[in-house]
Order: sequence, then structure tokens, then C-alpha cells
Amino acid sequence: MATMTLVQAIARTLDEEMARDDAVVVLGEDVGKRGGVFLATEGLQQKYGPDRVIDTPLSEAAIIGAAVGMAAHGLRPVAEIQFADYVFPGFDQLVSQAAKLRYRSGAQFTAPMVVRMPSGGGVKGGHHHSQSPEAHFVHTAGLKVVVVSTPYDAKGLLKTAIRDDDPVVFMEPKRLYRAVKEEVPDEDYTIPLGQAAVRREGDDLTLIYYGTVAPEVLQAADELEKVGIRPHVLDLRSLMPWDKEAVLEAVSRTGRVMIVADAPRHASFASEVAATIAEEVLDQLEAPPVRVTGFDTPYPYAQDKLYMPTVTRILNATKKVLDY
Amino acid sequence: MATMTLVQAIARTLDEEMARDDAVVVLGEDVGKRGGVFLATEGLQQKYGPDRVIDTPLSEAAIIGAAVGMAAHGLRPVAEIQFADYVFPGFDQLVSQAAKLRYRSGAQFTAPMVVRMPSGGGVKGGHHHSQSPEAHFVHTAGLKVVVVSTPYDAKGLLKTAIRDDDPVVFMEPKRLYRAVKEEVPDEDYTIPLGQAAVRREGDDLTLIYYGTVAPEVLQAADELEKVGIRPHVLDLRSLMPWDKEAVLEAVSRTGRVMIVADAPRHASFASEVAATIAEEVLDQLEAPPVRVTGFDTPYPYAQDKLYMPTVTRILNATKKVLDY
Amino acid sequence: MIKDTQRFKPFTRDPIALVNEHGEWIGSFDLDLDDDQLRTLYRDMVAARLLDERLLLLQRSGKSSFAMEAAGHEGIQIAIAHTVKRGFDWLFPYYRDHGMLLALGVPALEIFAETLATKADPAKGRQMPNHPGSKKLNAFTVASPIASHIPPAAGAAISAKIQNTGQVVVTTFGDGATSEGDWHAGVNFAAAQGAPAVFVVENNRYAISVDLQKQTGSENLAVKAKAYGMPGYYLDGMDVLASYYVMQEVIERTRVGAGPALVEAVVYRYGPHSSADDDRLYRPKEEVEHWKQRDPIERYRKFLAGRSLWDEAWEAELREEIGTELARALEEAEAAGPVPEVWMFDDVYAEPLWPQVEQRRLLEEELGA
Amino acid sequence: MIKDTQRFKPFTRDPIALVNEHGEWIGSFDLDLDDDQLRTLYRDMVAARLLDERLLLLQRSGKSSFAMEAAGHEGIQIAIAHTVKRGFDWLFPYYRDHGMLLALGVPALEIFAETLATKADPAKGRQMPNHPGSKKLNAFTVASPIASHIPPAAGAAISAKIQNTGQVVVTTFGDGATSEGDWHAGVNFAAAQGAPAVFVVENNRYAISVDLQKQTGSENLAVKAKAYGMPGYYLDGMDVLASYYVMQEVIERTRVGAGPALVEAVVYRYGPHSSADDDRLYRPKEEVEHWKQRDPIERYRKFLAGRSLWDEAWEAELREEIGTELARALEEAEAAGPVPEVWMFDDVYAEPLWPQVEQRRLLEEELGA
Ligand SMILES: Cc1ncc(C[n+]2csc(CCOP(=O)(O)OP(=O)(O)O)c2C)c(N)n1
Ligand SMILES: Cc1ncc(C[n+]2csc(CCOP(=O)(O)OP(=O)(O)O)c2C)c(N)n1
Ligand SMILES: [Mg+2]
Ligand SMILES: [Mg+2]
Repeated sequence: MATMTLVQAIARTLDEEMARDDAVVVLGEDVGKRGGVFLATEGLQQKYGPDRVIDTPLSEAAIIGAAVGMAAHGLRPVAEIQFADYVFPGFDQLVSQAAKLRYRSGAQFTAPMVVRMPSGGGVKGGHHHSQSPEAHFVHTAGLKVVVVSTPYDAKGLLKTAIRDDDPVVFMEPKRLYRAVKEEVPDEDYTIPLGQAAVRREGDDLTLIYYGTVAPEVLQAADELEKVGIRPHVLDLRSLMPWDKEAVLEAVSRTGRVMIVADAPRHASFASEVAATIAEEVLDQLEAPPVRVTGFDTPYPYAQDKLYMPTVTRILNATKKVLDY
Repeated sequence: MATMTLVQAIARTLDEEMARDDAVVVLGEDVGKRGGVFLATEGLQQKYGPDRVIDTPLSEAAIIGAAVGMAAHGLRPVAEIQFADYVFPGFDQLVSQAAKLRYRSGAQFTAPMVVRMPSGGGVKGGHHHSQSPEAHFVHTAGLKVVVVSTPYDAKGLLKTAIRDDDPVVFMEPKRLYRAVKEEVPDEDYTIPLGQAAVRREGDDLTLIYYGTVAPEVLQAADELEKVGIRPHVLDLRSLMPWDKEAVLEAVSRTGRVMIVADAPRHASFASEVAATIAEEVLDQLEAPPVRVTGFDTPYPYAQDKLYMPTVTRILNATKKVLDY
Repeated sequence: MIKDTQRFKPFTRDPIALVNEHGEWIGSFDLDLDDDQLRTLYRDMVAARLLDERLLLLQRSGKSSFAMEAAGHEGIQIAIAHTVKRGFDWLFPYYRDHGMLLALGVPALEIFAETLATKADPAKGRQMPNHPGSKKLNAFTVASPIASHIPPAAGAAISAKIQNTGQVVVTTFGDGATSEGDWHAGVNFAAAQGAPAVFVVENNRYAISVDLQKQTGSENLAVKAKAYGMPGYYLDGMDVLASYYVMQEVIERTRVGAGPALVEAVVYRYGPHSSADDDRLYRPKEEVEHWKQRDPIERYRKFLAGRSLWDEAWEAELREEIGTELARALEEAEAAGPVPEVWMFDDVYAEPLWPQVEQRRLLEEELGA
Repeated sequence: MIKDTQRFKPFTRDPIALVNEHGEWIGSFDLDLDDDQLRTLYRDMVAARLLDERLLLLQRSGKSSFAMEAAGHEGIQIAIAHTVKRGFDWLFPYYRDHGMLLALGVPALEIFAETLATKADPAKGRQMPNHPGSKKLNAFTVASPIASHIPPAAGAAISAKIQNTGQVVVTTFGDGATSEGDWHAGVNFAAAQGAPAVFVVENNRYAISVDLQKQTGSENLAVKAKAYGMPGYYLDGMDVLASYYVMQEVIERTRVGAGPALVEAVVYRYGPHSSADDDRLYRPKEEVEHWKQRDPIERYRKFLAGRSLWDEAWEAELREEIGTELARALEEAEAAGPVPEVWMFDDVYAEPLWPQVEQRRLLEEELGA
């Protein structure tokens, strides 16, 4: 059992999986010699050589597309997109090739691959180093989608993703890479996709979140507890599939719910959760399902910390939900 | 006043706008000599020459990206993407350049441009000639989004889009291109973005839709009227901005609502509308807001007509909403 | 890294040809194919042409929704099928390659079943006509978005290199594909990695209606190889023997580690782009007629006749035989019956997730009603 | 379509240079710049270097969040600023071009304000440091996604051609950018249209840590021009005079309708990729030292000194003067004060739509509380 940061957990897990299975290869910009710009692949090329840890040309289409071909050909590629914002030059490869290969070939060819990407804001990255594009992935049938927020989950979910037979988009909030350290077991363990983590137990209100906003949500939860309000806090962790059962159970029990995420609001994953709640458990609702999200603007540089849900914004919204 | 199909209305409108303003240029694959694979640009190159009606290389990134540069440089480009499914190779140009140019430059540079694209299924196109990717656009701040369903609207909204100072994605359901003829005034007229069209007046239920599913929704509405149920039917036409006022007014009045669209369900625009309704007028709801959408699968070939909402599926859902 | 090849030079001024318009051998080396091999090339070209005609007929008769003819492309396509190691090397074909796949060994039954979306389609009726694929033969299922198969092809080639399998990955596409960003991204990556990939452009001078001059500023397409440090072979793709020998040499030099290569096969499509196209809008009839004079089958027939390897009787026999085979395959494909509705929910994922489970149930309800 | 240029040949084996390492003119033609012009080139290179240092200091002192040094790139950058028609031609720069923009006439105030996100930033604090732009000078605001400005540059050039304005569009980017699909798409379209576009790659041999050999199989980058039927000039970008004369000729040949061109300017970046990088992880110190010996400023200083156009006194005066200017600009930029929070809702659209109006209200509430 070692104490480590989220990014260390990623690097460690990649190492373990590469040691376990020769078919696992890593590819991306700067993942080799440099060990990745966030050091998520640190030391891997030295250990496994340039054939299994491939420094690619600067092309996300090449990275994602080649991963599809490698996967179809028998490897288990783990591709890194340097920032989630840069998935877009490779977006066609992701949605037209990776997501649809199994389907269009009648399962003759498949793409068991992982596309890792640091996501989210809070690091003064302006609009091209701050985005959380999960809605695009969730809207694309054929992709599985994970967003981690803790070192422990990172290990368990990355193992699951690498061993999964479908393409998995694996998002890593970059502001959390070194934000906390946590004990991560040395043993091999996996966490199934589609299982939310209960971060706090409570009956007064359900707080649903994932990824980047974890610190704000947990701080807001603490503030609420200080004034005697006990929220039930769910970290979804996996967005496709997502844990509808846990969500509906909690909402039915608490009658009040908020979904917190940093991505822009319109047609977001938060909207999906809210719509599903309204459609399936309307009668259990004592207040409207409220979304606290990023704004419908590009991600600004100067207002880096204000773009995503702040503790104040979460608490303001909570008040409305509770006072309804 | 002439009677024409939707695709004829598009071609006519492009002609009128090119005659009105020399800055309007058309570019895309096969738009010139061929007049477009759907003939939406028929005759324009003969009339305006190859400098204003540009046959481009087979590259959507080149088409959308060049349109951005042309627009910044003073033209009013109308780009055609041959099928909405093929926007993805040009997706980065759309979301990183077109959508964010005004913002990132502090309005020094802008991209007044239209990206037209035939969308939706029902033409036996399989998964790469059938998609309706509007959710991706609506999730991208900086883009305006239009989806037409009638020849009359096509003219009025395309004029608005071309004269708009922001990038507008203009979706044209290909199965409706020649499905109906309608009288379209010869005069110049525009329809503002963000204004829904009331297709039927009623108090029993609100039916919200746009685009490809128009025939099914209207037929379902007719069936309902036959049995004495009077739906209020709204064709949104514009998805960003969308007519929240009209939606909330109708839902508040009818207490029951269904949103019908052909795109896959998860994180879709339909989900956005449902989430907004739940958040803003929960207390007016007498039944859950129900989404009738495409399935969360790639668009299949063999089941072309079953993938998108059928009249039966719409009526089944109506029953649930009414009986709730 | 790139060794000189034995017989053929890249970047020639004119397309490499080995048989002239009169059907005479003009190669500077001795032909080393035996009579059977020579006749099989012919047979496979004829089969491709007949398959093409059948597929068009299916569309015309309303049995299928769409057709894309390949007549005029047979030389290079059949040559590829005969120069790869079947079922060992990988192919990344495009939508006009059904003749190539037939010659490779993909059963006509599967091609018809894909066209008609019957249960015999290994891809379960998921795609439009002209999108075949075969796991057994390592032929990557065709995808519609132009050039989107190029980066996957690069990836397969890199995988073959990493695993040292000795496989070569042969990828085909049209002239239009070379304009796409994905084309560049994939070819560049394969070249930077020295992966065993051979890229073949079936240059028929048009991307639907857009002629080469509007597609690119380069004098031809072979020269684009220079951007990647690869050899680019300029080839008469309507000369099946030139195609055969060039492909053989290029594939084998790549197999032994000389790195990727580009082959520009000059061809022409006689028909419109697809059954939805009207090519009279953008190209003169005379141009079509001109190219038909260079027909790969006719030219090669003269060649065979000159060596007494062809006569009318054999031609009739051949056509009869192929016709019967195709008819039987079509019948079988139709007999399999249409793909069931609920198949649409399979293969989205290895196991359906809850959205597919719920939505399948919804559809079953609807169909039950 | 492409005419031969006057003095310089494309596709040379070695980079074109006009001044050798001893600062001696080795051109085969007579230098025709007057003393003032010669000294201005020097001044602007020094100003670029000093600006670079200031920007790094701002980051080190915590006043800005990020810095990307350009030291080593000054030769080509200053040459471009001096060979375009300022405020008439269009530029599509990338993030390492602040020195070029300063020389072009973008006020240091604006560059500092962009860096610090103060109200004096014409872009209203929307982007990270190193993302300047200027409408007044037709310098397209820098965007982070590599090569994403190439298709827009092609579009601007096509627009200039359509409207027959006589403008040339000059676009700069790093070696890494040439791997992107968007790069290919944009360059290819410009070339197919014969648009007045000049593409300049500032080849510093690394895309962050990835060296050229892993980026591409081609022997150099100039040769990639062949794929588009354009001339590709291989240039010593650390030789400001060679850069000046080559750019002048290339821009003017393009202006008169000879079509687009590619220039590979060989440079080196002395510092790490950015303030977030550690270049010791991927390149040896000796390599950096080797390239510093070719420093564009020092080499050119020797050249000027050899013509008695430089002495220590002038250098001191120059540095003093530029230093004062920069200090004043920085002060003014800071004094403008930070960008207001609610500016984040402007310029998403020409007029805010209801989501921005509602969300702005929400934030105002939050900030009010
Ligand atoms: C990304 C993408 N854009 C547009 C299309 C529509 N389309 C289908 S085929 C075609 C032309 C392809 O031409 P070429 O590559 O030369 O192949 P050919 O049909 O001539 O054999 C186009 C534009 C597509 N399939 N994919
Ligand atoms: C599409 C995209 N992918 C990745 C990045 C991250 N990134 C920023 S700079 C850079 C390297 C660029 O190298 P090069 O083009 O050679 O320019 P240089 O920095 O050497 O001047 C990378 C990978 C990016 N900005 N955009
Ligand atoms: Mg073609
Ligand atoms: Mg570089």
C-alpha cells in the first residue's frame, strides 16, 4: 500500500498492465522520452522500449486512428491525447472508426482500446486546455466513458478500461492530478464500469457529480453538514454506462437532487441525468432537479476559477433546492 | 409565389442571397459543376462562376476552416458538408476555430458563416449517411444551430443565417428534401432564430419536435385529433437559441409534454429540453416529460425506418403521458 | 532506410506499363507467370466485372438501395488480390473494391448478403451496399467516411511491425481521399515508423464530380510520397500485368523492412460515381469513351489471345461458370432472409449496456403491438 | 502556374544562407539594404529577445501563468515582419511569434496585457499568454490547437484571390504542425486554388520532446511542398538576411500570382518548450550549446560590426531604449487592471443569447453575495 497522487496512480497502473500483458502498448505525443507532459507515462519507455511506448507525430487523428488499427490487429493500445481539448482533430477517428467498428463489421473487428485524456479547467489553461468534452462521447453510442476523481478509482477503473473489449474514453481531471494523495493498494483490483461511489451518506438531498468539481462538491457537502443538512453524495465515475439505479434510488429517497459538473450546460451529461430523473421518478421529486454546470461560453482564461461551479454557486443552488 | 420542395427553396435562397450580396460565396464538395449531390446548389456556378461557387478538395477541415478564414477576411461563406455525418473530419475547425474566433480575439475577428448539411436518416444511408449530430453543435458555445423542416422555413431561416454575424450550423433533413412541396413567397423575408413555429394549437399535450421527424409527429398529431385529443405542436426550427418561452408556456398550459427527435437519446438536445422543463416548470407537470428519440446505437442500415421515432412509437409514448 | 527496388523505379514521368494497347508485352524482363496464373488473372477480372453488373442490376430492380460500379478499376484490384498473402496480409479496402475482395476469396454470398442486408451478411445488415469486410481474410470492413481507414491501416501496420509478424498491410482508396487530413495523418505516421504499409490510390481522376486539378496542385499523386520519404510508383492500373509486377515488388520490399510505399494506379470509372449520381453533369462522354479504349479486360484479352491463351469458347465457358456461381450465391443470400429488427441493438458494445437493453425492449413492445 | 524565382532555388540540399558563421556576406548578389534598414533588423531581433526575457520573468515572478520562449527563432520572425506589407498583408502566427508581432507593430502594451489578462488586452483576457493577435495589423489571433489556423489561412488567401486584393497571407507554425491533418487540408486547398499563401515552418527540430525523425519520414520539411506542386525553400532561419531576402522574393512571387509556397526555416529554441517543460528529459545540453553558436543575433552582430554598423555603445543605447519602452508598456498594461469577471459572457455571440444572459445574472448574484 503506497500513498500517491492521481497521476502517479495512472503511471503505476499503466506499468502494471504493461507488465501483465504484452499486448498493452502506449502511444501519444511526448509519452515516451518525456514521460508525458504530466508525467502520466513516466519511466515506461525506459522500461518497455520505444515499440511499446510510442512517441507519435503531432496528430490526434493518427493517434486515435492508429490505436483502432492496432486494437483490431490484436494489441491493447492505450492512447494519450495531451489535453482533452485536442481530441477534436481526432474526433472523426473516435466517433466514426473506434465507436462503430464492432457494429459496422458485425463484431468481426473490434477496437479494445483506451483513450486517456487530461480534462477540465482550473489550471489557467484558457479555452484550449480546460474543456471537459464528455457530452460528445456519451452522445456517441459505441464508446464507454470514465471520469475519475481519486487515485484509488484511477487505478481500478483504468485496469477495467484496459481489459474491456470496447473503446473506453478515460478522462483525468488535470487539476486533480497532484491535488491529493491517497493510499492505493499494491494488489491488482478493478472497479466495474457503471458503479457510482457513495462519498457521503445522507437523506436530505442528493448531490451527483463526477471529475473536476470533486473538491467543490465535497467542500459544499461539508458546509452543509456543518449546518445540519445531510446530503447523499454520489461520484458517478463512469458516464457510459452510468449508475442510473443508484441515482434513482437516492433521488427517490431524498426527493431533492442537484447535478454538478464543469462542462457547458447545454446538451450536457448533467442534462441527461436531470432528464432521466424527471422522466423516471417525477413523483418522488419535492423540488426541481437542478443542474450546476459550466457556462455556455468558451472556457475563459481570466475567469478560470469562476467558469466552473464554485462552492458558493453550489451552495446557492442547494438553498433553492432545499427551500423549494 | 411558387410551389417548391425544400431543396429547391435552399437553392433559390442561395441564388437570391448571392445576387443580393457579392460577399456571399458557396464552397463544398461537388457544389459547383455538379450542383451538389442533392442539387441544393444547382445552377449557381454557371451563374456566379467558379470563384464564388467553389468545388473544394475532399476535406471537411479545409471546407469549414477555409470558410472561417474567408469570413474573417470579409466574405460571407456558405459551406456545404455533403452529409452531416462528414462534419467530423472538420469538427475541430468548427468547434475550435469557427465557434471560438470571436471570443478568443475579443471580437477583433469574427466568423459570419453558414455550414449547411443534409442530416438525418430514412434514406437507407446506413450509419454514415443518416446521423443528426445537432447535440454536438448545441453543446458548443459560439455556434448557432438551425434545423429546418419546411420549404417556407428553409428560405426564411437560411436568409437569417447568411446575414447573421455568427457561425450558424444549418441542418437540412435529407428525407424531407423532396418529400413535400409548399408555396414559398418570392419576396425577401427572414425568420428570426429562436422562434418556434406552432404547427397545431391544442391544450391536451405539448408535442415538441424539429427536423427529420416532422412527418411522423404531424401524422401522430392527426391521429390524436381523430380521437379527440388536441396536441399543441411546436416545431423548434432553431436549437441555439431555442424558444424556451414558447416551450415553457405550452408545457405550463398543457401539463404534459413529449419531445420527439431522431438523434440518439443520451446527452441529446431532447434531453436538454426535458431537463429545462423539469428545472423550470416542475410544478406545472401532470406527467413526466417524455423523450422519444433515436436509439443509443450507430444508425443501422437494415432498420433504417425503425431507428428513428415511428408514428407507433410516438403514439405509444403519448398514451403513457396522457394516462399518467 | 528505403532500398532501391529491383525492377521498377518510383517517380517515373509516365505510368509504368508492361502491356501496350495492342496487348503486346513491352516489359524489359521475362514474364514468369505460368499459363494458369495468367488465365486466373483474366478470370478474376471478368468475375469482378460480372459481379459489378449484378450489383447494379440489384439496385436497378429495386432489390438493393444503392450501387457503386468499379468497371475500369479491375486491373489494379485483381493484381492486389493476387500479390498479397491471402488471409495473412491485411487489407484496408474502400467501397469500390468488391471485385478485389471477391478475387481475394470473400464469398460472393457474403457480398450479396451485405448488399441485401440478409442474415447471411457477416456484418448483420448494418451498412449500405458496397461496404463488405472479412475477418477471415483480414479485410477490414469498409467504412463510408473517406480516408478514415488510413490511420487504422497505419496502426495495423505498426502493430505488425511491433509484433514482427511479417505481414504487410495494403490499403486502397480513391484520388479524392488524398485531400483528407486523415489520409496525411495516417500515411505520415506509418512512414515515420517505417511500418510495413503499402498505400494504393485508385486514381480515376474524379472525386464524384471534382476533377484532379481542383483536388490538388501536384502534377500527379505518386509524387506525394516525397512528403513522407517514401517511394511513389506511378502505375498504369488498367494494365493488370504491370499492376501485378509492381505490387508484387512493392509488397515484398515492404515485407522485408524497406518501409512503406505509395502506388498511384491510374484507372477510370466507366459508370457514374454511384447509382445516385449523374456523371453527364461533369464529364464529357468522349472522355469516358477514350478511357474505355484502355479497358483492362480487353487489353489483357488481346495479350492472352496473342499467346493462344484465350478463345471465344473459353470466354463463353468462363462467363457461364461465373454467372452460375454468382446466381447461386445471390439466391443463397436472398434465401437467408432479412435481418431481424432487434439485431440493431447488438454489437454496439461487447455486451449491451442498459440503454440498449431498455431500448430493445421498447422496440419489441412496439413491434409486438 | 509557378514561375521560377529570381535568386533562390527551391529544394536545395542545404539551407539557404547569406551570412556565414563569421558574419561574412556570402551572397552571390549585392546587398541592397541601406544602413538604417540593416540596423533596424538588428534592433528588432534584440527587441524580440528582450521581450522574450521579460515574458519569462513575468512567469517566474508569478505575475503570469505561463511563458513560451522564442530565443533562437528571431532571424526568420523579424525577416517576416519586414517583408510583408504591414497592415495590408495578413499573418496567421502561432504562439512563439510574439517577437515577430512586436516587429510588425503590435504594441508591447497589448502583448503584455494579453499575458496578464488586463483590460488593455484587445482580446479581453480570454486566452493564455502567448496568444496575441491584432485586427489592425491583420494578424489573426493565435489559437492553441496546433495547425488549426492553417485552413483559415488558406481561406483568407482564397478570399484575397477572389477579391483580387493583392494581399499575401503569411502563415507560421512549428515542425510539429506539419503532422496534423489540418495542416495538409489547408495547404492542399490553398495550392489547388493557387491562392496567395506563403507557409513558413519554424523548424526547431522538436514538437515538445518529439524529434523530427519520429515526426516524419521525409529528409526535411521543405520537400513536403512537392506533394502540393509548390516550391519548397530550405532556409537558414537563423540568418536574418537570408530570411529577409528569401521571404521577400517568395512573398512577391506569390503576390504576382505564382501561387503558394512553403519555406522551411531552420531554427532552434534555446529554452524548454514552455515554462511547464523540462527539456533536459529529451535533449542533450551539447545539442543546445551547438545551436546557440549559430545565434541569429550574434551572427548578425558580427556582420554589422564588420561593416562598422555596430559598436558596444550603440548596443547599450539600444538595450536601454528598448528596455525602457518595454518597462513602460508593462507598467501601462498592469495599470489597466484585471479583466472584470462578467466579461466572460461577452463575444460568445455578436449579441448574448438567453443562456449567456441568464448565466451572467447567476454569476452576478454569486459575486454580489
Ligand atoms: C469524409 C467524407 N466526406 C464526403 C463523403 C462523400 N463521398 C463519398 S465518395 C466521395 C468521392 C470519393 O472520391 P475518390 O476518393 O476519388 O474515390 P472514387 O469514388 O473516385 O473511387 C465523396 C465526396 C464521404 N464518404 N466521406
Ligand atoms: C492539436 C494539438 N495537439 C497538441 C497540442 C499540445 N502542444 C502544444 S505545443 C506542441 C508542440 C508543437 O511543436 P511545434 O509545432 O514543432 O512548435 P514549437 O513549439 O516547436 O515551436 C504540442 C504537442 C496542441 N496545442 N494542439
Ligand atoms: Mg476518384
Ligand atoms: Mg518545433
